[in-house]
Amino acid sequence: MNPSRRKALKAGGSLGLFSALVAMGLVKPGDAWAEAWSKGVFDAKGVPEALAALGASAPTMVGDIVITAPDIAENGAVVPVGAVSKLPGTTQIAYLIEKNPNTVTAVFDIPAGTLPEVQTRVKMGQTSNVMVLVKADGKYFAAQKEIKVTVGGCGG
Amino acid sequence: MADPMKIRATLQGDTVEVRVLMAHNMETGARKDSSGTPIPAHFIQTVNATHNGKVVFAAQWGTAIAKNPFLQFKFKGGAKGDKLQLSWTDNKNASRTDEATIG
Amino acid sequence: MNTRLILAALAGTALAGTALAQTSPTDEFQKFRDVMEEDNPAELFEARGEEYWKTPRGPKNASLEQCDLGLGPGVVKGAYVQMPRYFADVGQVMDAERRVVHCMVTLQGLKYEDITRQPFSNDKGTPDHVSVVTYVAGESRDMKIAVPQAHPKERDTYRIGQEIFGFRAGPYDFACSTCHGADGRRIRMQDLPNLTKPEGAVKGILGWPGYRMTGGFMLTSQWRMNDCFRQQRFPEPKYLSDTVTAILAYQAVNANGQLYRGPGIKR
Amino acid sequence: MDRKYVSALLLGALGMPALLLATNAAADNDYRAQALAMVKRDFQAKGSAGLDRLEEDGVQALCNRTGNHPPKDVAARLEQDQLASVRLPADGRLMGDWKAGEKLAQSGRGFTWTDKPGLPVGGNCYNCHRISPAETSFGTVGPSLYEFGKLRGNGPDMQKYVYSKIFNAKSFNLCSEMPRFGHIGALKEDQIKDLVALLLAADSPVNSK
Repeated sequence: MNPSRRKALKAGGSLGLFSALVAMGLVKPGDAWAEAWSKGVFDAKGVPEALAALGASAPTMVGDIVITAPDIAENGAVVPVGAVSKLPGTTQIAYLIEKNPNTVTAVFDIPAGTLPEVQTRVKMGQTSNVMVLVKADGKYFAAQKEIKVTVGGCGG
Repeated sequence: MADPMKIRATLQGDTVEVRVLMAHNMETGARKDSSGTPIPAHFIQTVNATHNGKVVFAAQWGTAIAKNPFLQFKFKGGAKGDKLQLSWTDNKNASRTDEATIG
Repeated sequence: MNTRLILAALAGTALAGTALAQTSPTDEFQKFRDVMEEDNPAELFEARGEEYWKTPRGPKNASLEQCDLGLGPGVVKGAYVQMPRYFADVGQVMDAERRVVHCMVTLQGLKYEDITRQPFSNDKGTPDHVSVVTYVAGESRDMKIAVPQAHPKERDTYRIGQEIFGFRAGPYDFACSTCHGADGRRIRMQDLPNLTKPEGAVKGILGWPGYRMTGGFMLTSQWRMNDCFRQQRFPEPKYLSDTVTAILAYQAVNANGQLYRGPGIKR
Repeated sequence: MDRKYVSALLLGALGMPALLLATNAAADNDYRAQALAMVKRDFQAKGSAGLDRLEEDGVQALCNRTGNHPPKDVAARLEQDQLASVRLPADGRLMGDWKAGEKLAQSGRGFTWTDKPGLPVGGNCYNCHRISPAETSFGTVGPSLYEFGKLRGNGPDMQKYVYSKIFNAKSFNLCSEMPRFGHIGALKEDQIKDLVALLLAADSPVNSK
């Protein structure tokens, strides 16, 4: 992620909540990474631009990342996508949906003690490759899977 | 005010499995209402989970997380009866924090 | 950075995840629907409905906690799987949604016209009474369907519902039974449960109220009947009418003895 | 079934369902009468879907009263009536353009209260049938039509059969679940020709993989 942007965001609008969380003892002042939203990453269009925004221009494709998702999604509005990284030292998992208007869907931070696996549900406008990008030991790795989005219902 | 989250945190061996449902519209900003007026983007941007004052999970989301989001993750170091706090903040700077007990 | 190279690398990578070459698409849908049922956003609406149930509201500033869903005032647990049923106070058979609206009118003093002006959920949201129905349904989760047939009006309602189920009319000659009267039927990729048998009828029941993935809101059995008649090319059944109650009774009695696992999650 | 009932059914099937109601005696018929009265009370017109749609025509009335299994002799006579009403194209050509047919087969539009009246009505075919192999989202209410022409031929008789079946499916099976697309004016002559081509043309994807 882009450190300068993070810094800028931290100083910006979301500072209020951050202070509140600190006051509630939910977040320690040092946990800045938990706070910022990386606009540049989520604005990126297309996989190459998204990877660049994430600072992961040339990830190594590996089989040590398991994507759990349907081959055919019943409904593009709710597509369950899970990811498990078997790579030691995993600190971050990101979802990229190639054909969506904005490629990056989610970036998950995995602190020490948290398992490198996550599940969520995403929206897909059309059949697309879904890439799971993993940062492990400071290096980037990826796997991907095509998910088909069907036409359903009667059309009546 | 947004509805409470539904949080299930269960200890399985030495691992706490956390499953969360959040009530949020997750508007992409690309849709229009029935009169053709664009519906502004409204979506959760950050999610944080803390246990004993330590962040155990953090996420940044774009607009393509499904409406009424679901999230599942696992962490070690929790015990039965411990509290777990979940927070989200959206792009309109609204936020919500809920607490669950690990069972 | 050489994007072309990366893309070539991506294209050449073996796909992660399990291969499902031989399963049919509907099996695949069911597998992931099962996964989603475990964490169904309908629960968010159950929680909201419970709050509505317990909060004093309306001109009479009353909660719904004195509402009699058939098992006595305030008893919610298990009530949903025993409806539609005969209610002596109104001399009618009512389904759950009809009864909830009845309670909102009689106990809270809310106007029937106001509640029913927007009977169903849409992009703008899920109406309060729909959340209440979702709550009521959720309080019967994992219980057996046991719709009573003791009262003569309950038996009559079932038989009338059976007749309406098979009633073919309209430009396409469709009846409910055209789609839902036999096993193994599908419209496009949508499975059509056979509502004349227990295993099929319970599928119909546990679908609604259900969380509709398209739109992300709750839809009830009343809505399902309304939209079925639309697709049947019929005119519109009036909301909470005897006709809709009769078909719901037909379906529910056919499902007696089956386990209710709803509220559902639907495409 | 006694003759009197059958003749009453025939009269009804010819367009006088009211006469049928007069013959109701058994408990079943009481419930049917109650159901019909309830339906008339509980429906409202919406969009293009008027209350007139609740009036059964002869075929519907007969099928509704026999559990879709009318006596064979009665059914045969009425099927002939239905077949006689099929209007075959004056130019004698029954095969159109399978590409247009495929598009039409995909569309499920028409006649619901949310469909704008006057818009072209779809064939609704994939809702119930497997047709071209490329379309994997198909229904199973009706039989598979994949390789229909390959398996059944595409000579003049088969063309006439398929055209007539789409025009009025009740011509061959009185209580068929398939709508009478030509009979009710949902599909025009050219559209039915296109669907015939989709099922029968040698170069249609249905027959040439």
